[in-house]
Amino acid sequence: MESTHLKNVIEAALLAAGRPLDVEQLRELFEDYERPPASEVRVALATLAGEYEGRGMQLVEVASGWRIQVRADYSVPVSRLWQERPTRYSRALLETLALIAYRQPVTRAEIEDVRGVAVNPNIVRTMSERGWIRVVGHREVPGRPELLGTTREFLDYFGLKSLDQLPTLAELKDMDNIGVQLEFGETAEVSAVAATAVAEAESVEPAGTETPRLPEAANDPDVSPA
Amino acid sequence: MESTHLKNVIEAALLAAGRPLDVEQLRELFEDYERPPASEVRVALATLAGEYEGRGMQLVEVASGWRIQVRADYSVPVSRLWQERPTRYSRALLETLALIAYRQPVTRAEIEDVRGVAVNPNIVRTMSERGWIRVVGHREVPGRPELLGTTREFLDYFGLKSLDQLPTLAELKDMDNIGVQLEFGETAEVSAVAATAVAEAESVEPAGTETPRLPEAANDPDVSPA
Amino acid sequence: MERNHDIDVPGPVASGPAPLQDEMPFAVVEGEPLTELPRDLYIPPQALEVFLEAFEGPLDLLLYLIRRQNLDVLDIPIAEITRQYMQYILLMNELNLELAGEYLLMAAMLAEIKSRMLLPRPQSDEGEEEDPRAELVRRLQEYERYKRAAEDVDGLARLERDVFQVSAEVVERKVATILPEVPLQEMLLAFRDVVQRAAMFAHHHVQREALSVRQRMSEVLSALETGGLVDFISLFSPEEGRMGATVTFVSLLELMREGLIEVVQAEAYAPLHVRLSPRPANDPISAEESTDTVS
Repeated sequence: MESTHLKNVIEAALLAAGRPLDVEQLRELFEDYERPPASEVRVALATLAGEYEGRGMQLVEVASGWRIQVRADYSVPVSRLWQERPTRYSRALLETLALIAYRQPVTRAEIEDVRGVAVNPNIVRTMSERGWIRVVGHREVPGRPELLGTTREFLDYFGLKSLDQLPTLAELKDMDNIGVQLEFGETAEVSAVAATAVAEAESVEPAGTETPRLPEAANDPDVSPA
Repeated sequence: MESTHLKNVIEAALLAAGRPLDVEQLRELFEDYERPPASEVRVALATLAGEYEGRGMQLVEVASGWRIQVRADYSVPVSRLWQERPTRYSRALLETLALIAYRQPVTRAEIEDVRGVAVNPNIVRTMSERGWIRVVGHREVPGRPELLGTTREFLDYFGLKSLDQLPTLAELKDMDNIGVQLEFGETAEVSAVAATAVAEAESVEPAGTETPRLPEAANDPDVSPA
Repeated sequence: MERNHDIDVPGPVASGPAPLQDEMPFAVVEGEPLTELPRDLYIPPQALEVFLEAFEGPLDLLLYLIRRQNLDVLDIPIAEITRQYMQYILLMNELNLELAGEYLLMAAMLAEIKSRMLLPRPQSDEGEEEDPRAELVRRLQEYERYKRAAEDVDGLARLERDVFQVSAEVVERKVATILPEVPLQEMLLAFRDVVQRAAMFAHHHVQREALSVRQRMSEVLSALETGGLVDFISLFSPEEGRMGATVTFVSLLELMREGLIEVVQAEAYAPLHVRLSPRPANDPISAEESTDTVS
């Protein structure tokens, strides 16, 4: 396929769709006989992303595919297009969402344990309606409570490709070891700058073992079945 | 105002707005102190329009202002974004198609004799539009009814080289589960490496992957009528 | 990490020179911290309600009290914190604010920890003393990390606030439909079923031998559809070999038998020609058309 044609079709489709499209969806824009291989589509996407440098928009990859969006540099003037202020979410909602995102799959009771207050049903409903969370199963204990998890739309909305990209969750400190840790930390800090760099590089893992990945969310569009 | 900045803000706003914006609305994206004169906005619009030449989108002026839209050249592939999921063909269609394949050239009346119900004209039209059947002649009886037959596209679609490759009715009758039988036929014959190679080479037909291969016996021209 | 142990630095929120373990003033009037609600002063309950609604629960309130004084979560002065916490609870009670049960539960828990702190600590199996505050500290830390995670999530560039999805108009939208797929097997099953239903098994039309002949019949009819004479020989393809020729021949015989075609010869030994059968004269439509085709 002629590369300009492919690039233009992809550009046109991403603009027309108004939602992210993955490589497979982009390939399906073509008839069987002219359908480009996924590798060509990826090259075209990379070319497009490069061409958008220094322009008003940018091409980014999020959980459910590629999306053209307003370049962050221009979001202030662009936001003047709308009268309403963007929705602000309450701390209660954000805390509940954070718990679901970092500890999924998680029950309401587990969220209540951490937050020390009952989960507000309206908050859960709001997040479900926005498509950010959903029931991913039931815990097999009496009452079979629902297990909540985040969705692909959640990742898309917050501009993430996968849960790995969530900000790092703070570490817990042990009371008994705190003194040791502090001393150790202070001497070690000076010794190895490299160690810090490594730690930072590794800190993309949000919560280590506590955060099971949702199969959908972790799903790399590149490896989706052809 | 720096012209690239102005151009990028306009581009970002037109893409984000989802509706046409006029020069005045574009000027209002800027704070008072930096608001560009209308003439500068127009120059920026003209520059943008020029930059979109040969791309997937275009900038056009409509009644209520300027709009970025998908270039008409790409509306066919882009329209596939909204294409309807296919519904399955009815049992009646499949039966009619099968009867035409096995008993061609055949009139509607003859199909009706076997099926016991009138042939739905929509079914015949659907199959004609798909290029699977066509009128091959007329039976010279009063009314000159059309004689229907299958086409080369029909054979191509089902991955057949000729109608001989269809199992006979006797074979069909013996099969409680055609799928199993056909698979048996295939594995039995895939003794030779060459046979596999041929099968793979032939599987380029659209339906090839899903179409079970037929027993080799049906392929053998020597078994054909003398 | 630093904020946990440099307790001497006053917190950013702390107003006035409140010494470390002093009770929390709920207001500062002319530089004097007020720790008790003046009896004669009316505070609209809504004001306190707003203040309390700023807390996401007892853990949040406790954390606020601790952080406000730059105390180490790992070494909470439990007696003091309990006292401050209780002041808020009493204040809320006094104002007849509806108090969530969780706040009272926490008050009870704090009181219990406080009393256990006064008693000799029980030895665990390993012979270590267990700090009665351990569970509370764990919960406070656990809550705090998600409280911060919530702030981090809120800080992400998100759609509708920081990020705008773009779209362009599609002026000429064409609705394309994907055609349904038909597996061959499905068609074969359909055929078997319809024939079984019609009990037509013995019929000669559906024998295997007929199939290639039937296909060829369709092809021959198509070749003749222009209506003129077609050279008999041209209907045969030498590359098909003897089998092909046989099939074509049988199909021609079958078509003649069905009255669909006729074979004509101008004179003896002249080349054979094939054409579609002339329409029956008694058919009005064909009679009309036949003038065009018969030449």
